[in-house]
Amino acid sequence: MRSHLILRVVAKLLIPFMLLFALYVQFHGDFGPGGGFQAGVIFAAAIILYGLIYGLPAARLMVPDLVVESMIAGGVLLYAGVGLAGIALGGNFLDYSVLAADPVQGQHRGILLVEFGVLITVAGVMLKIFYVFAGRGKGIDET
Amino acid sequence: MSPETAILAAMAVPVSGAAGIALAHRFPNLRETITVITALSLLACVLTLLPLVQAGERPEVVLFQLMPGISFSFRVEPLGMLFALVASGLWIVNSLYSIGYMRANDEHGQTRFYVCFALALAATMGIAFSANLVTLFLFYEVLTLVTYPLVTHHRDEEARRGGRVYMVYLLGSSMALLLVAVISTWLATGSVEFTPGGLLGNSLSNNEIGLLLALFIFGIGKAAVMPMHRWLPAAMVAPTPVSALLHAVAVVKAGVFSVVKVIVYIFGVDRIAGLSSVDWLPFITGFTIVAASVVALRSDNLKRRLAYSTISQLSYVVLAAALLTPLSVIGAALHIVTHAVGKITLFFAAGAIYTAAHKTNVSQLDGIARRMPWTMGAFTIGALSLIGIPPAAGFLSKWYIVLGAAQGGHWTALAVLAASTLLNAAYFLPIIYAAYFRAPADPEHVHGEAPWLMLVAMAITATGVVLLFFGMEFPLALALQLVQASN
Amino acid sequence: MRLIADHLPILQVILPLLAAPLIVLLRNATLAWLLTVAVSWVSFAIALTLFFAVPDGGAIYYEMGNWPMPIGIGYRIDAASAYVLVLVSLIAAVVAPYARLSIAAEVERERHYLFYAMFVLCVGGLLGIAATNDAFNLFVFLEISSLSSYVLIAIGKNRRAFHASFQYLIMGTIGATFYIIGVGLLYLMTGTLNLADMAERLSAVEETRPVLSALAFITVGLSLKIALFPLHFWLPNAYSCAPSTVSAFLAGTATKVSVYVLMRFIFSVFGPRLPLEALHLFDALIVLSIAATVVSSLVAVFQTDLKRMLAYSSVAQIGYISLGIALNNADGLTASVIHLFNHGVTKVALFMLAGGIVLRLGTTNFDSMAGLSRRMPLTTFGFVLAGLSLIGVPASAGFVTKWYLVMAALERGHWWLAALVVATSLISALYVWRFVETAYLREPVGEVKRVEAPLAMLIPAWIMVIACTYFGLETAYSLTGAQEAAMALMRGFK
Amino acid sequence: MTIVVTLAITLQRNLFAVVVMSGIYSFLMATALVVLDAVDVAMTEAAVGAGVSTVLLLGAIHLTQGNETRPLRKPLLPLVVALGVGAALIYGTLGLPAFSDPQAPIHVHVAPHYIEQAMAETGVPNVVTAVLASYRGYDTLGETIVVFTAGIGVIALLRRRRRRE
Amino acid sequence: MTVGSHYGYWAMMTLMIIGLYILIARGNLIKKLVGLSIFQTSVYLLYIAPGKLIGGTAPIIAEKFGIYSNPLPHVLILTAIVVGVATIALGLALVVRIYEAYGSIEEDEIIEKDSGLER
Repeated sequence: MRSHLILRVVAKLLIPFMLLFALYVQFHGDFGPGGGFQAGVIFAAAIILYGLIYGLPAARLMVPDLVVESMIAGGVLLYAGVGLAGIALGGNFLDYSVLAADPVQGQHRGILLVEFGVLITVAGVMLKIFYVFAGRGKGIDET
Repeated sequence: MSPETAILAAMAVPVSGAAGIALAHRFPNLRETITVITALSLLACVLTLLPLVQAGERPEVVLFQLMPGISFSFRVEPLGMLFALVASGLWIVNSLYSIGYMRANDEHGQTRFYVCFALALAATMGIAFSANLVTLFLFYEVLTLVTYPLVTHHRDEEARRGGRVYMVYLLGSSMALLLVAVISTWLATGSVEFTPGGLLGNSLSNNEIGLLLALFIFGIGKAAVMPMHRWLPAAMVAPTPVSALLHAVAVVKAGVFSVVKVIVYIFGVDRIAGLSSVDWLPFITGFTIVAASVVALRSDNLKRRLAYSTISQLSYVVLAAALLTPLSVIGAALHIVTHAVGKITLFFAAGAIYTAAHKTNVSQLDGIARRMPWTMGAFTIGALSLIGIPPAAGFLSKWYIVLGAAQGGHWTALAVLAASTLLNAAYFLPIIYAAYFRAPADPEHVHGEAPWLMLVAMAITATGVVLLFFGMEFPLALALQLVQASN
Repeated sequence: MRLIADHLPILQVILPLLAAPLIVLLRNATLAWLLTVAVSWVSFAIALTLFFAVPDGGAIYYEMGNWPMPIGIGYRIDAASAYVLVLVSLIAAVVAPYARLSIAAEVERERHYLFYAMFVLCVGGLLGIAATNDAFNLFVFLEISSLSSYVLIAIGKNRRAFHASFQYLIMGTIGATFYIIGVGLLYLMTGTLNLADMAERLSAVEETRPVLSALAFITVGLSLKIALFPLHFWLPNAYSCAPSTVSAFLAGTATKVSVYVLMRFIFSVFGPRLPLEALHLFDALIVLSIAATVVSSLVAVFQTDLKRMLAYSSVAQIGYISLGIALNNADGLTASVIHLFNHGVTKVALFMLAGGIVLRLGTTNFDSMAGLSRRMPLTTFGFVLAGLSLIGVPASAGFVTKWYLVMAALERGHWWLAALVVATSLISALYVWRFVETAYLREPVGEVKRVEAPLAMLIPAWIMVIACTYFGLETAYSLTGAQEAAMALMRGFK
Repeated sequence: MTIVVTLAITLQRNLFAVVVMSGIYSFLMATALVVLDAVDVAMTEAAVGAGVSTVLLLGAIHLTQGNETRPLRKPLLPLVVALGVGAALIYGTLGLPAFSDPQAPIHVHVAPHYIEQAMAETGVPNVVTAVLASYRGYDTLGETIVVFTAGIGVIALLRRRRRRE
Repeated sequence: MTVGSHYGYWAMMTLMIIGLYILIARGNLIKKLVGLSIFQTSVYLLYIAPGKLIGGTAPIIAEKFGIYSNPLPHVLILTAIVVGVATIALGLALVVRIYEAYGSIEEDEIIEKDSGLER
């Protein structure tokens, strides 16, 4: 796909907006449809598009495998961490109300955090699967 | 030593002995010494319990809960005492004999042999002293398992086949029938303890009792009541000391012992005496006695002949117990002892002949007494005891059984006893005749007596046969207690 | 900050799950292994604490995020769930130390740390299933454990494992979906997902049709997971091709937990609602169980590979468990609950020892194991002891099960059933004896030298072997626990 | 219409076409979900069904082969099984409360609490998000872990050795 | 898709039957997975459809609406979808491995090859 100039330009223009949209879906999830999972998928989609057009190595350069795998683990840790924080602050597991002085505020905060955790993991997994599948055919070694 | 410790020691000693034997596997002499010492100390343990039992006490140990309501426990009562004495006493002799035999025929895997032997004794003690059916069942199976390596000692195809039959009959019968019988007893009475006078009481109807009895009799395959007898000839592939152990000391005796114990302490002689549903037992045992004797008569292989003779003799015990009269029960208990001593002598002789002359068949024994006078002497005494001719102990036990039969008016039983006595004579006397009065078939085949250890063993048991005849009081005393316990 | 003890229920589940991402971050096999061992031991300790903390007749509750139960998701740990927690975490705690060498031999190096990640995930998932009180949450954790076990099976070098795992994935997913359909129907009838709440409201529902078909779907779905005959065909492939550690762990836990779920639904959730005798569910179950035990035992006798033989025997033993359920009386249920434990311990021991054989001989083919007793005496002897427990001879764990099964059958008046149970146990004696003869009574091929399995593998395996005998003699904990569990199941959520 | 597509999927033997059609199928499903007010679900279904799984399937096909080479198996038994399951389900659903019956248990028992209290308790107007992340947040944690498991699983299965053997 | 009393279920039933049929009847592993996903998707309707209240709107609280459809099924199905796709991904990874090991993704051929190397 080296030659398709238009594609490359369009992509360059498009991808930032996709990432932005991902964040929108993530944070607007409280008020409209959407949430961490969808956001994660869109986020990954952006990178995958980049990879499709500029080739896998480029994508790997942008988001290296190590980062991706850390994302996969990090998201879960973030989510569970919020839960444990609930315990640490004297509530039950996943009790957001104790995260802030005002319970509702705490809930809001907790929800944002966990949704973000979901985003990270989902995006990471999607990317990783893309890398692996795409890398498989060409026999690119993994780290 | 307190009775409790003595009871536990009766099992702990052989086990630790086995461990010692296993550790000493590099040094044969040390190993054999350990064996003998273990045997002696085991007898010591048993003897410490004897006076208590004679005094009418019933020392017991309760270890832990096998299942809710069922404990892993032991209680020493006269019958068990008798059995334990026979087994532990004969084990000493048998180990002397085995040492001679195994060395003379330099068998492989001797360590395994002695270890399993010791373990088998431990299991036997467990059976003898067990206080309830489940404990008994447990050790019964353990005995089967630890004797399996002995039966398949030679590791060849024949041994494998023999081992299979052995397992199928013993494990199969016990797992399929005995287990069900035990559980039914538990469901019927809410207990499995051996109770003087019988556990069942009136908890079961006539027919149910008959069914349960059948489950027990055929479930206890070690008693070799036909058709559960096939394993015994099959197990003849084992080395002769093992056969001696199986037939005289541990296995088959454990079988008949369990039968008698079940009849006395679970059913209760008086409870089932005269019940229509138990009539079949004397007949099937009687049939076993006669049929087995006939087979013995027609088999030329010496060990095989002895095996079938054992089958018929075992049914003597079961029959005696089944007659359900005090005297016959006494007879049963005594016959366990006398047959043990007599039969072990015979097997010792057979083994000696095999070791010295490498002869296995009856037809080869012409004139052998000239070369092996001691062996044949012992053989003769043993044979007399089995036929039941004074001054051999067998006569007395048989006598009590006959009295019991007469007391109960079981004329068929009497007829069976008479017939089988003739048959016994018919298959033993020719051997003795040939051995003493025929000319050797092969004069050039020169061989001497068996190794001295084996001769010593034989001498001991043979004299034992005679001594028992004169010194019958003390086993009699125990047996009497048994009868008093039962009513 | 409240007492940490209050949070044990959640820690029980979340600690293994948290270990997984940490392992992924560590990217180092040894550290991963250490973490796995640590986590599994800790969760075993927690499980024991809970087991003894459960008030008799009651339960320990834990509400996620402090949301009251039907609104939020909650854990409810009664005698039954605690029993399963102990079983799973015990087996995990024994298998984890064992895993290292076995995995080193059977899995490629750069996959090792991923293996441990999957292992802890599987443990966490199974624990979550046992602890939860929410039908849908149960499904989620079921999937966690299932997905990880698919990977665990296929992570080895054996190419048959890939297809076996795929089969398992298909069957497992169908099973899970069936379960979800059943739960959906129940949800539509009750409006709640909380098991206790569901059971309560079900008894108020008069319309039976959806409830009946829900029962059908849940039973079939779980039977797929349990590998209940005739839905078992994925199991032998999966267990015989997977790395030995995996076979050992799954054989002891995965199917067992699904059985627990089935019991939970049949007795606790539906129990109060439907006169279950009316459904002929139990009659069908009896038939299937008998078929399972007889057929698979016979198949096992003719296997030429040891692990495959063990796998088929698992199917047969599952037949005993379901039979206990089908007898539908206290003793029967006790029999199946205790068999969860007994068979779990026994099979784990056997598969662990088989793993040692794989390590040394490279195969578990019967021909190559001739005279094994000279090469690996300890392994062989341990195998025989555990095998006796499989047969159910006295003084072995299996005997206790057999006793209760026969008793339950006799109480129901099914003489023929009792006879069948003992008969099938004799068939199992056949295949165990096949091993005995091969290992002890046949001459080894090639030169004979001692190649005993390494201690790191022998010791855990032998711990289980000894457990087989111990729990056959001293049944204070295992049996009493099982009886309480059975009562808890029958009592339901009251 | 959805059904037509699925039938087409059954008959089609070119896997590429099958995948494309399953994508279409997901879109249709998504629209159906929108009709049923399940906007979040619709969005996810579109993203996942039409997006992710399509990509995955295409990737897999690209790594393996494009056509069903084998003839069909004997269709009778599967048909019987499938129909049997369907019948069981129909039997069950017949007894369910009528569609959109406000008195149905699901509308009266737990859900009302969410709709009425969510705003007050969590300050999040999108009830689905509130339930997803807070009331049933533990499920979502589980869900995340499932995704995690799948990701790590794929790595574990498909990762290559650094050095070729 | 018509929205009537039980039609939602009927449609779902048909989908489910087809999905299950593909799943069992086809030997091609990828096709099996497609069938699997259809089978799972069909279940979503069982949850979602009854959640709908006619005249209700998506459960997003706002002043101008009174009636909202039931949010709980939506949440459950969100989770179910994710779990589903996770399963598919894993299945595909397995398919790739199988193809590399056997050079085929047809179940029958794979079984033949295995039994081929059966001792």
